[in-house]
Amino acid sequence: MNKTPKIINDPNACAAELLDGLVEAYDGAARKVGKGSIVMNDLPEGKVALLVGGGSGHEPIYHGLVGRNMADGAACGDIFAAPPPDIVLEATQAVDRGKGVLYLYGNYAGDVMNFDMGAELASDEDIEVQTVLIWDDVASAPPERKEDRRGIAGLVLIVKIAGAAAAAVDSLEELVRITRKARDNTRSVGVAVAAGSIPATGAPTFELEEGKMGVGMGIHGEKGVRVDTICTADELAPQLLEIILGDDLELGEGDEILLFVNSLGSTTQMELLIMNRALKPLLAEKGIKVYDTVIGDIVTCQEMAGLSVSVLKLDDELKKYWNMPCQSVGYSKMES
Amino acid sequence: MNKTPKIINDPNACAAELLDGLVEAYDGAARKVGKGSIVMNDLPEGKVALLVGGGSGHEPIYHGLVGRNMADGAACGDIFAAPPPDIVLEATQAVDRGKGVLYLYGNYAGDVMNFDMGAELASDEDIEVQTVLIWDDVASAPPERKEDRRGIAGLVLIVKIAGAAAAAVDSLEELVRITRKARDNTRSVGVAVAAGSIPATGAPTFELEEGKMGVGMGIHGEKGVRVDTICTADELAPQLLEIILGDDLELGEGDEILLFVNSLGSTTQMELLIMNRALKPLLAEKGIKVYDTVIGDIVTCQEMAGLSVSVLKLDDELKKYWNMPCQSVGYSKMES
Amino acid sequence: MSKESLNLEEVVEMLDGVCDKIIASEPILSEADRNIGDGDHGLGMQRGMTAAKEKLAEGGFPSIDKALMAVGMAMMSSMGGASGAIFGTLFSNGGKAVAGCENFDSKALAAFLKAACEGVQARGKAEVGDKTVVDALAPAAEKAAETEAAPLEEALDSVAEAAESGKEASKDMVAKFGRAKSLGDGAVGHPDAGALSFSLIVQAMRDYVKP
Amino acid sequence: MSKESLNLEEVVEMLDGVCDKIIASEPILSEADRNIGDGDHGLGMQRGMTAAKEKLAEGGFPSIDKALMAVGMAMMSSMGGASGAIFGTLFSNGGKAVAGCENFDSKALAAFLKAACEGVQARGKAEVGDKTVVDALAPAAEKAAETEAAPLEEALDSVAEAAESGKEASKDMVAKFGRAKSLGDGAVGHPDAGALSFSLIVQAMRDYVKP
Ligand SMILES: Nc1ncnc2c1ncn2[C@@H]1O[C@H](COP(=O)(O)OP(=O)(O)O)[C@@H](O)[C@H]1O
Ligand SMILES: Nc1ncnc2c1ncn2[C@@H]1O[C@H](COP(=O)(O)OP(=O)(O)O)[C@@H](O)[C@H]1O
Ligand SMILES: [Mg+2]
Ligand SMILES: [Mg+2]
Ligand SMILES: [Mg+2]
Ligand SMILES: [Mg+2]
Repeated sequence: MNKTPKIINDPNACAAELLDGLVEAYDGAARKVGKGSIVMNDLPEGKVALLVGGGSGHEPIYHGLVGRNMADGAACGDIFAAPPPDIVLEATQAVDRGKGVLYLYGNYAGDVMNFDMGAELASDEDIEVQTVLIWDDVASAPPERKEDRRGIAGLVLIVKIAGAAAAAVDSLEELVRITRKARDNTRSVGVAVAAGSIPATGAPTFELEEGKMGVGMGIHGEKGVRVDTICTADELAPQLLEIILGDDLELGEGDEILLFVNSLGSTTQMELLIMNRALKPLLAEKGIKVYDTVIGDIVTCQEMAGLSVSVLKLDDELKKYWNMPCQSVGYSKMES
Repeated sequence: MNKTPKIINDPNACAAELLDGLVEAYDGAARKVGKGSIVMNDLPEGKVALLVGGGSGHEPIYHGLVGRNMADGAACGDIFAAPPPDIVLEATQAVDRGKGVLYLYGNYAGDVMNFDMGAELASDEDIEVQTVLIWDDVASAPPERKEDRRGIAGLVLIVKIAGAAAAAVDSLEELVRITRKARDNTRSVGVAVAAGSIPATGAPTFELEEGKMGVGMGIHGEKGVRVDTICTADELAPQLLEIILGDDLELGEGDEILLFVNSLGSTTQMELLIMNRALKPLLAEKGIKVYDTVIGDIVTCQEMAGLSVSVLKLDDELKKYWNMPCQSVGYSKMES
Repeated sequence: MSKESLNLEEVVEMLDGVCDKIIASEPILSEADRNIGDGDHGLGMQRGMTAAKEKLAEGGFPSIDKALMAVGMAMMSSMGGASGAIFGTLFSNGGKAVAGCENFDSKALAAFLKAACEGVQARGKAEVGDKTVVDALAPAAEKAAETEAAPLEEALDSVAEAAESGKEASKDMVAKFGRAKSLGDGAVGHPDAGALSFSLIVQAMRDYVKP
Repeated sequence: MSKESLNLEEVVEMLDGVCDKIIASEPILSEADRNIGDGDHGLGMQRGMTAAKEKLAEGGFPSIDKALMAVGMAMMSSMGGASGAIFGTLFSNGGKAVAGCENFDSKALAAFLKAACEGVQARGKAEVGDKTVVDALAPAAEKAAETEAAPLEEALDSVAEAAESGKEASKDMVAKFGRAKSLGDGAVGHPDAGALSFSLIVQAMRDYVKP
């Protein structure tokens, strides 16, 4: 399969250049820090800080979630590579306002090792760091082994809530508590129908037979639940919901959720909307009420095709933080 | 070239189904009206109404721009086809609150004919209708023949401002004046590197030799300025700016603009950011200040690859409406 | 069949045949539009003619003009796009002009095409030479006026031929309307998609009368 | 060349050769990662080894351990990803263990690999059999301990062989760490990318000593 032609410069400089371009997109509200971080300007003294991060190439996440009532900063790695410990440290130092820093990122071996090393370096500098790992991908391990699950699109909902909470709470512990609750209430599952490509080489990120779909496949092509022949949206919707609702998050009559239908890259918004159309009656049947729907391509892997469905179960506290307005390159919201 | 596999149902029902899914995405804030319109609920009596519309398949535009402080409704056509007059009429009747309706849409023969017929039908019903055509694509005709220009991505900025104005002004004339100013202050140019496909047939929307880029090409593959070999982002940025700045909108030292870098579909946000990085110093060199940058894939043509650059020259009035918050599936913003 | 004139029932049957022909021609019409436009003309016409076919099947038309207008309205409201407006207007305006005709003969054909052409030009502002449906429609209307006195079979033969050569002539034109206008010289060599549709429509009418 | 032991200058030269070898192996390393991971391992290693090569060229190392640690630090801070942490730790921890060694001989090699392996396992929590770099590193460290008394050339020969068979053994393993873990059985049949990198590293060391 011929890959989508790309408009870039040096294929090996994509991560560095997109970070420059991202900082520019904030028009003075954020700045580049050190080798590879983006940090909001004018963070008030005494603010509990929220730091996100991960590999580049999945734009707008994670670094595009830096913003007002969103993450205070992001530590950015090269394409598909977790940020090294020194970048994590630089970002930590830049966002810290004396009240400690929450690291919030996806549960991948590389990210965990590098952020942990960053945290060790930060603690040498007397900065208090706590970590909440995002592991929303129910297809990646059974519920008893949550710590083996990957972080995928659900992160957008979690970062939004954590970002709002970070602007409101006055202790790191409180932020950790709220963020953990949001994380524990989030479940996602994806389906891939075509690979993206690695900018530096043009090589596909994984192999998937034409006409096939990887149900539960991760955004780098990690193994899912099964590989099937591509089916219709109406046939796929119940399969995806079954995987999510079959997990250990209690969801039923009267529960309120956020629903996020995410494109992995080149899957069109037309398809996301058709999927949304298929999902809604299935949720309604179970008495699950969708409080707010998010449609977009926010967690991507280059021009990968496929989509994911995420749900976050709300309670009054989470709803309060969800309702706050926010502004970032990757996700913005008017006050509800 | 193999096309991106799509997750849909009946390939001939995409437009109808995505509209259902779009309405669902508003979670009760909007409803479907008649055969093919989406209209906000709870529009206050006496509100000047803003109606947008056009063919489907370009999601999230136009219908995804319906929202709070955005368009009040949208008349939706089938894939790549302007909405028929009866749909325009149904939408018009549903958004009208006694103060008249502004039609704001892209300047394509089909849209103009159908919206004009819709306006005729509406005037039979004693609804006052005014029209502002969007013709921001500088590559499609010389400045003396603006009425021959196509409407492309600049529409997002124009609809945002018009939507905010429609929520604030108290006469249709005032809304027309502001919207015209926004329209007259907007210029765009696009570059295509690969075609999207027609959902019903899978056929590409146009032919473009591999490795080539259509500079100034329209979102359906309409002719642009020239066809070149794909170049780097740094090489392309000055070419696109030259086309925009060479037009009849005076832009120089001290002027403030909105900058919108839009993906036509499968071009990644990574590339948009790299393009943004290339554009900013060129604008700074000319003393042009970017007040706000928008990055996203809001004006698309299925999985078409390529991007467009739009600028909107601000004055204090336009800035006031830009700064207002808004919420829609396609574009949202926190108060500035 | 080969008739001097058609009654209401036969007109409906003929229009049904027109619908079938256009529906079956979706691929070549889309292909024609792909060369010079956005590639959806066949899909739009298919949608319109499917809606028209349904309307025709419902029946209950009091007169020939109403049947023709019903086709126009069905196209107008189901297609959208440039061609929904254009072909909707073509059948609606043309139909209106044969109000009072008990039979569809060469005179009615001429009246239909004259009004159809006027309506389309009023709606779309295109002249002959602008690479639109008008390039097939206008010469067809002219030819129909000339052959008003001939038997319907003969008239439709000449009209179909005029439409066909008009469509062929559109190949060498530079588009001034629709999406093709932005192509400039790029569209030269390809016929206009709408002109092709129209020439297939009159061809199907001819084939009904003279199978 | 073929030496009993290397002085500082030679160690730097050897490490430079390791860098070249890995940089040149980018395609096969990425390919290995594509089969079981996200396809970027070669690119990460290339980035790390390019940074290390620059550091080595700057020179000014007071001792062998500092040169080895400099490679680790350069990899750690330029690569990111799982392999940045793992290979950075490998060279940094290994380097620390040869502090005080004036010459890099078989004993130093054994100390280097033992500490490297301990560091990597402490960082990544992987055991032999989990389909990671540990599957090549652990047997290499063991073999080095056994051949501590042999000439460097001979020791490196056996160590390279041990790494190579460890890498080969990883083919049949089910991954427990890194992106490959989600593949389950899907990764069986492919060697671990990091294990391949490590086996190329010791191969390059051997080739320097015994060209
Ligand atoms: N202004 C016009 N006057 C007459 N015919 C027109 C005009 N604009 C477009 N057309 C006709 O419509 C055809 C295109 O129809 P279609 O592809 O269905 O619509 P769209 O251009 O909206 O995709 C053209 O080939 C041409 O014949
Ligand atoms: N926990 C771990 N312990 C040891 N080695 C690991 C661990 N996780 C990953 N690795 C090694 O890292 C390699 C992958 O490196 P690379 O592709 O560069 O990083 P990423 O997985 O972040 O894309 C694997 O092949 C494996 O050898
Ligand atoms: Mg990686
Ligand atoms: Mg069209
Ligand atoms: Mg068309
Ligand atoms: Mg990898």
